[in-house]
Amino acid sequence: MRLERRLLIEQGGAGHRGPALPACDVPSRPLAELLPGARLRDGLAFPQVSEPEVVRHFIELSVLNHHIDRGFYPLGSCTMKHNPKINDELAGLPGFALDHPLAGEAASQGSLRVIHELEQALLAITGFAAVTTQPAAGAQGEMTALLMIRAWHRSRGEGDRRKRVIVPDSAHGTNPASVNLSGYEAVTIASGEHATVDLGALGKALDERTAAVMLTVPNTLGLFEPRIREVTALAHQAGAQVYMDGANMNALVGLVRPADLGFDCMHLNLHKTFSTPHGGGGPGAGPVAVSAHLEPFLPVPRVIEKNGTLSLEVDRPHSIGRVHSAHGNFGILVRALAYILGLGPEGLKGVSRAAILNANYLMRRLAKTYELPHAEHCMHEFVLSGRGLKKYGVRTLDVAKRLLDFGVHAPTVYFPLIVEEALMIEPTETETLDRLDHFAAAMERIAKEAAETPQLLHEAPHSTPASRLDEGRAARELKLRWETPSAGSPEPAVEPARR
Amino acid sequence: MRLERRLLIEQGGAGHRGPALPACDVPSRPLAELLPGARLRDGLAFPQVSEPEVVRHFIELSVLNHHIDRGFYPLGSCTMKHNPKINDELAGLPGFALDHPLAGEAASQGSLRVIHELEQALLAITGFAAVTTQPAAGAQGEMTALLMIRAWHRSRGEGDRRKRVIVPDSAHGTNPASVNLSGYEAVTIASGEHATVDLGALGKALDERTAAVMLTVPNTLGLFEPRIREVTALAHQAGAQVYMDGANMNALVGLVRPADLGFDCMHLNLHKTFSTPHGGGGPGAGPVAVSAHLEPFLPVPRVIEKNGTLSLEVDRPHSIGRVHSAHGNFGILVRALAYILGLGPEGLKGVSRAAILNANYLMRRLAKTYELPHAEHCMHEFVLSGRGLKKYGVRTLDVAKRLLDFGVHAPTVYFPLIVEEALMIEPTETETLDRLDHFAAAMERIAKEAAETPQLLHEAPHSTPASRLDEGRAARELKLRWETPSAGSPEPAVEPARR
Amino acid sequence: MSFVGLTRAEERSMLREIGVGRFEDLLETIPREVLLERPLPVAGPLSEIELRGRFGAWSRLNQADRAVSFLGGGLYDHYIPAALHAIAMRSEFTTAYTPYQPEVAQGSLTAIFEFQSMIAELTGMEVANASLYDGATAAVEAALLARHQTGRARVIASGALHPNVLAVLRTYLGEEALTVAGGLGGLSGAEDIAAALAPDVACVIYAHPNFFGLLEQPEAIHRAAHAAGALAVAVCDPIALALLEPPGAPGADGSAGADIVVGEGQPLGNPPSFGGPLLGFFACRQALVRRMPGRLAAQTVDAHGRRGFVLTLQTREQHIRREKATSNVCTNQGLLALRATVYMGLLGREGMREVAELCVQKTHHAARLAAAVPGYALAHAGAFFREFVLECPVEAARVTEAGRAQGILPGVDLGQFRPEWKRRLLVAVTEQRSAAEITRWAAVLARAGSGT
Amino acid sequence: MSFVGLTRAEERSMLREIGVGRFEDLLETIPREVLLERPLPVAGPLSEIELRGRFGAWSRLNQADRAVSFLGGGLYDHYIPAALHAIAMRSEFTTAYTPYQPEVAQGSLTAIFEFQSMIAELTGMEVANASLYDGATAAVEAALLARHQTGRARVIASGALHPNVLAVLRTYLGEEALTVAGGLGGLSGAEDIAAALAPDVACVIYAHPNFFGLLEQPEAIHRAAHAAGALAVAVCDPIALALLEPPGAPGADGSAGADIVVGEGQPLGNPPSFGGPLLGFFACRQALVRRMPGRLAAQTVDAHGRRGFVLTLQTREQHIRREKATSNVCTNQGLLALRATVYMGLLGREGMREVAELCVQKTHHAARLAAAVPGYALAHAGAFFREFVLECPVEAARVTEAGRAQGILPGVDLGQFRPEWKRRLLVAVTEQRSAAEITRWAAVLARAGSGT
Ligand SMILES: Cc1ncc(COP(=O)(O)O)c(C=O)c1O
Ligand SMILES: Cc1ncc(COP(=O)(O)O)c(C=O)c1O
Repeated sequence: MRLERRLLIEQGGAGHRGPALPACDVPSRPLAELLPGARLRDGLAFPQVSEPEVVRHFIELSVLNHHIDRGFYPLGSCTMKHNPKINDELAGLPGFALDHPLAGEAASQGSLRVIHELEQALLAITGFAAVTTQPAAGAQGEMTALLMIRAWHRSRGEGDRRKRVIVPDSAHGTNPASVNLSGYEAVTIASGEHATVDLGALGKALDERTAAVMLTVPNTLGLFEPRIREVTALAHQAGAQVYMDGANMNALVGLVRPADLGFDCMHLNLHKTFSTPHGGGGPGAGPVAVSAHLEPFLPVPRVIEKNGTLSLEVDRPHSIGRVHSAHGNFGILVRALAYILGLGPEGLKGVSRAAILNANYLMRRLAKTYELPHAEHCMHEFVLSGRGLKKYGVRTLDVAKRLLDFGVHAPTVYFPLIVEEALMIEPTETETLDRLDHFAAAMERIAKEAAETPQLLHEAPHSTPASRLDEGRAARELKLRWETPSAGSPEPAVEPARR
Repeated sequence: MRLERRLLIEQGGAGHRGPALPACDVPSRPLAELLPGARLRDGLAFPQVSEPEVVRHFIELSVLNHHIDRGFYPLGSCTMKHNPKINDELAGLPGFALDHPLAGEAASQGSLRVIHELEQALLAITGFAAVTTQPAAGAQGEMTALLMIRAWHRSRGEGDRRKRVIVPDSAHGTNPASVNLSGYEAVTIASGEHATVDLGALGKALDERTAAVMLTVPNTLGLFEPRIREVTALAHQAGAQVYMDGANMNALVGLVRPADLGFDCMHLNLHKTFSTPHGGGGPGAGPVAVSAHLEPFLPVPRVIEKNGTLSLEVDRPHSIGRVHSAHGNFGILVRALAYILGLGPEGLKGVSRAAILNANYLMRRLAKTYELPHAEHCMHEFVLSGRGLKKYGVRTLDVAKRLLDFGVHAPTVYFPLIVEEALMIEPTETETLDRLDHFAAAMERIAKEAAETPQLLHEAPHSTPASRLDEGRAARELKLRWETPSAGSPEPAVEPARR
Repeated sequence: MSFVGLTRAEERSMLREIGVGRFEDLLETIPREVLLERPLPVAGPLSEIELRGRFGAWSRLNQADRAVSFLGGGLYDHYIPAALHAIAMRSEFTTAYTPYQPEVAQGSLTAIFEFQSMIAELTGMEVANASLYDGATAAVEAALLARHQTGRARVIASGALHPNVLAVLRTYLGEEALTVAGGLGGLSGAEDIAAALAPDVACVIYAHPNFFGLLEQPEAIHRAAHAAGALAVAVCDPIALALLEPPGAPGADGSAGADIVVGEGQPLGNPPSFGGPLLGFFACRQALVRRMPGRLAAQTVDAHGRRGFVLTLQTREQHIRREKATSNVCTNQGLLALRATVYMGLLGREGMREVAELCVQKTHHAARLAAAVPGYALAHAGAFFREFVLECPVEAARVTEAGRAQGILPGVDLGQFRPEWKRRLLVAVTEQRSAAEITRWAAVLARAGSGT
Repeated sequence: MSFVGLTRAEERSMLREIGVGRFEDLLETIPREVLLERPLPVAGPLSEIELRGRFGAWSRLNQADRAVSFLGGGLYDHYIPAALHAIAMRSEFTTAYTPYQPEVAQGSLTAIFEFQSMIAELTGMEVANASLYDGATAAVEAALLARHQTGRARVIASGALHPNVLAVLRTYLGEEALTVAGGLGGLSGAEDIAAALAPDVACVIYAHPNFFGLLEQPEAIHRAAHAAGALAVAVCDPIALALLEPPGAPGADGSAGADIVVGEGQPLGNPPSFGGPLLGFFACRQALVRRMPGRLAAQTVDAHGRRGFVLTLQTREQHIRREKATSNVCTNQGLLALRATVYMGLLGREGMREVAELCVQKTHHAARLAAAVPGYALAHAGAFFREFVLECPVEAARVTEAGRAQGILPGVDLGQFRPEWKRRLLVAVTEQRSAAEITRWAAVLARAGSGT
């Protein structure tokens, strides 16, 4: 075994330990006396490793990751933009980090203020009447909104009848999954050209059983639905609510307010548009903003202000209830508010402007080499098709893997499903022209390699910490936890690093 | 030019900028009016780069470094041990980090308390009567002590006569340099066997012109001078003071108090023995501890306690004066005190115990492959000779470079000067047996490679961020600063990463 | 502030390359009438100096950074090692996305695998996932899994669960599908639960230790649930699990343990942060793995045969399975799971147990002191871990108010959950509380109790 | 706590490998009588929880974290960007040693090269080194270089230098070799300096802005020094240099600029930290490079021809040249130089200038407010940068005391340097101070001045 890349459980051993705990400074009694009748566990097969070695382990792991502070990360639909460190610093202020959600309103005026200010800012940005910051992520926001829509229909006596939610086939997977989770039936409609809504198909699908329509704006091809106001009007005529998946809000902030498009509600991904770090998978936050008619149904508790004092309102008879143990991902809310206030009105507008510019620039350049399924300008992202490379036996997956060799992350691939061999590219506004050009040049070079040396691409990546991983084997063997090694591991073999 | 490894000045350009400053919120006036007669500069050719790109630049740079949190770092004489993060955290507490040295005693009781407590702890550890924490590093500690010794001789009317300081040829370079800086003449004596003091040579060198003798304990071969008390007595008989270079205190802490060996004063390297991080070259701290007779000469100000209140004493007529703008490297003092209190008496003793054990274990194992110049047990470090490899045309430098390929740092090489092709190895107490064995195996494998594939070693390292660098060219060309590039840099060329 | 990477000059040249005259030409598909003309009515821009000023002032409106906390109720003021913070704040962990390209995400993936391994060990289960939003939604996901697995609709939840967990269950499952049984006397009571069980019950959910800090009788509950063909779901505190027999383990009589163990992972190295972000963990038997919600990392090899990790069984997930997915979760609580992994790694076998034991000793010490203060009594008789309910001689709100004035947050006022609990204070004592702090806390009780 | 990597069992097996029976056998060369038997009389061991408690309490004995600072005198409360902290705390920078193996130290070396480049640009000199202990010892090193270069012994230092810099110069150079000239009226006065010049003078050292915050007439001083064959050494504030013509530049009349520019780099992204660690910077003409103290990074190429950096001219340094070295410095202030590099990189061309201009505007605003408070007056008439001396109607100690009670550190009481200055307050106003804070500060002056 090499010294590198050992799991924690394969290191140290009996007698090794990390940081000390204080000695017990209160009169101590036998556990059996304090916990009568409780079964205590025999042992805990946890690692036994010294602090220096634990630190090295995680530092070693860390540098195996690509991340936004290392390079370009054009993962479509994910808005991998710069994460300002000031926001982490502010969320970490002891007054915030140590605040407890059950401390009582008097003890937490500062935290309540942050939530309140953020709510106001999000209302300004979206144009809606009320907002909840409780959902912990976009998917939970969707679910929350659907429950509110259900409650609204019920309040109008239509709850039993309206059981269907229309979702375009180009929607993000969380949309249909949330529909199902909320007890609705998902009705998938085929997208029109370029993932825009097919008004005919929508009209046919809409009826008195329709509870809601979920739309993503800009859509997953990065295009703004030109007839969006017709779409929302059509749905409203049928008595349905219209939900906007706001994960792509980076294209619209400061430019268009979703409420003005006719939507009844939407969720925002603070971990996308508002730059909170993704943390290798989370946490995020998925606030839901709603029109006035949905306000009574918002989750409890609600932060309300009276004479400059903030309190938590729980007695709201129409509320759908709680969706989170506390008040949502508060630390993320702090960051998002800091981001918004840091940028200010002009800065926010600058976000969508540069996001759109960067995307169109890259799109036009790459359209010379890859297939672009449409002629229109895109918004903050665009989707290319890699099918032109199939003739060399090269798939989009190969392109993605080869990109890693150029120090950039791969785009989102094979999504949306409606584009063959899709490469979904979202550069974001914080990238420089240098970075865009470098990425474009890499993509162009890869297209050339596909024709000339396809093998190179099949075997890519070549310079990453791991080469291509066997996903099939992982699923077959399903090794989901480590094995605790038997004592007396052999002396580590010594190998120079590979380059 | 590739996107990677560009200097800051080669990035961005006019129009790019980092974090914003606040708008001026006081009535503003033209500079010419506020600064009459001042010449203002035309321009400042500084980088113009956006925050995201500055962050990426330094993150990219950072991962090119080897560091203690990444792996073994057996740099002899440098005590590269684990640096606990808690110490950084405590030094960064706003109450400490924002404290100002001219705030006044009443505003800084906490900082003065830290200095006072650290002084007490260092006195306990060294056995001396008084200590100053003002010197910013070991070398400044040496200088400070020599100035005190000079002041002492002067106070006895011997200042004019005693102008020489005896330094063994195995001493660290700062010793003779400090001697020279303090206006003394350095008298070098050849070491006896194994860098121990040659009592005969010392006796011959000592006379009424001798101001001091500087000794390193354990010496630079890692050996404890068995006749140390005779040595100090001999010097005292000649009227000289005896100074201990305490950079190697990691071998002695909790085991031996230098004052008990007959020394008059010493410096400590808090950035070695007391685990403060090296910061890529500094800062450190080099407190000087002294016997009672030298106390009057300590630098001002001194921290003194009266009725539980601490103050700064400046009126000390015999003091050599200040050696630092303020109170020395306070942030380092906080860390060292936290380290000492964290470990406590048993923990401190455990440091030297394990440091000695690790060194002897490695030494005995490696003595089978490399030449060990002595038979005795070592203390916290040891020196091997690589001359056995010369027959293959392999030098110690090649061994050092090849080690880098195994993910470990090289030992100190070519020091001490008295051992041919020296490899000075200090594992420290925080390394595990795994790490020692891995290092030993690498050293053994390299010895084998030297015989079999010497070319591999001449060209090493092979897997590091840079291959061997041309130091001669650097010294010839003396490019000590960047060139500001002309506008319009070309589109970066695109290259996959090398591995 | 602006983090935009383009200068005006670059914008112009890019517009030229794109082939449009001005930026607005790119917006041709957006109806004119919805394009905002005026700047958004939000404050700012603020520089970092001003942001620090403003958020600093807000943070000081909270008591948190100058008060000693005896607050619990699911989230606790546990020790967070200094090394954890230094590691977790590294950009490599904070600014990476979900590890979709495993070749450049082995750092995150290995850590997830280690997290799964330690959570599985801690809970006594075979597998654990990569995280869920919080303890409450983890309980929801357990209920949903149980429904799918059993084909039954109703869920029995112990009345001794955290009221907020019950509330979230109610939101997700609906009033009708949720039956609350037992618990109001302090313990869930296996009999009460058995009485509520019926053939339409998918699972029984209980907490151990429960909301009142009391240790339940897990085996009796498991037996009752299993006897009725329902799954047994335990909601557990991860610190307590370092000491207690894990619910996943078979009973002393060899009877089967819990089928699913979920809980709130905040105590594992995460600050309370006003209740979020939190860390839901989810562990279960291997047999249920294909119905598990959330991401799973699995071991495999790379093209060179070296060990590596990937996300697996993605066909359970929404991005593949869409409306047929086991859950709608996508973004999870990755960074908190990373923190928990580092926490468990640093504390290790000995440290975890020591933390748990210190909690027990200190909590019982505090309880003894409190019981000696005139007018105060423990509300329940059972064994408790690091939390207990105190019946106060005055309204609990009076005690918390008195505490705030002394820089002590003396406990959670249970009156906020039920009016009949308004004299009840839920007190948690972690390993961070010194004997001196506990003494000061008892003095607050005395002062509030005597009305001075 | 213990960070030792060995268990008792491993120790035993290692002793066996070494071939001794017990650990004590390894200590055979140490005289028995000096081996300590008893544990050291130091406190501890303390866990991290206890360390946080103890050091937290100590840190709160300082006023620093709850007071608004108008303190200067060489160290200032400047803005430190959040990104700087995140970068500088990375283990890669904090826990690396001096870059002796350049192949695995390109991170540190490149940053040093960038530091040198920006310091050279800022000072208007050709070369700069990698750092020295602080501004005071940087001035010492400049004096020593001048002595070697000129073969002359005496050093003239302006009386308007920081008193502590003067004190350190005195310690290193000796009373005899140091002549203090001019400065007590506020400015150094080129005439006073010219009068003190003589053929044995190696250099003239002056500060710009000087200790009192005043801008000097650098050209006149340079001319006087050069006319006497001495070197001109300027001690400069790096923030001021973003705005002022650097002393290294030729005079308006084409006369030569300073030969050496040194200073305290703390304002470049480092907290005051009770006066340490600090950052001495040292820049000079190319012609002096072989006499420079400290480390130097230089550009070169690696075996593959790629650009890289190494430490160069090490033959100047103590580890090679020993007693003939240009300086005894070894460990320097690397991490602070790294922080300064990140600071200058983040602030950049525009940010540096904006910081300097804000300092000027705010300082002058404060000075105007102060001058309007009855009894207060500016002590000097000249142009000042971000600091000025206020003559108070009462002892300055009264003002600082009044300020502390209001959460304001209103300035440095100059009485600590000279009894005749005991009514003088040295006031610094950085870009961090808001108009509201300055108004509160003026109110403190008013209150202290009127004795209420
Ligand atoms: C378009 C779209 N909708 C919804 C989501 C779900 O958001 P979350 O991952 O925060 O649950 C995403 C995120 O990936 C998305 O891209
Ligand atoms: C033996 C010895 N003496 C003195 C010193 C000088 O200490 P510093 O580098 O802190 O000036 C060192 C450090 O390298 C050393 O190893």
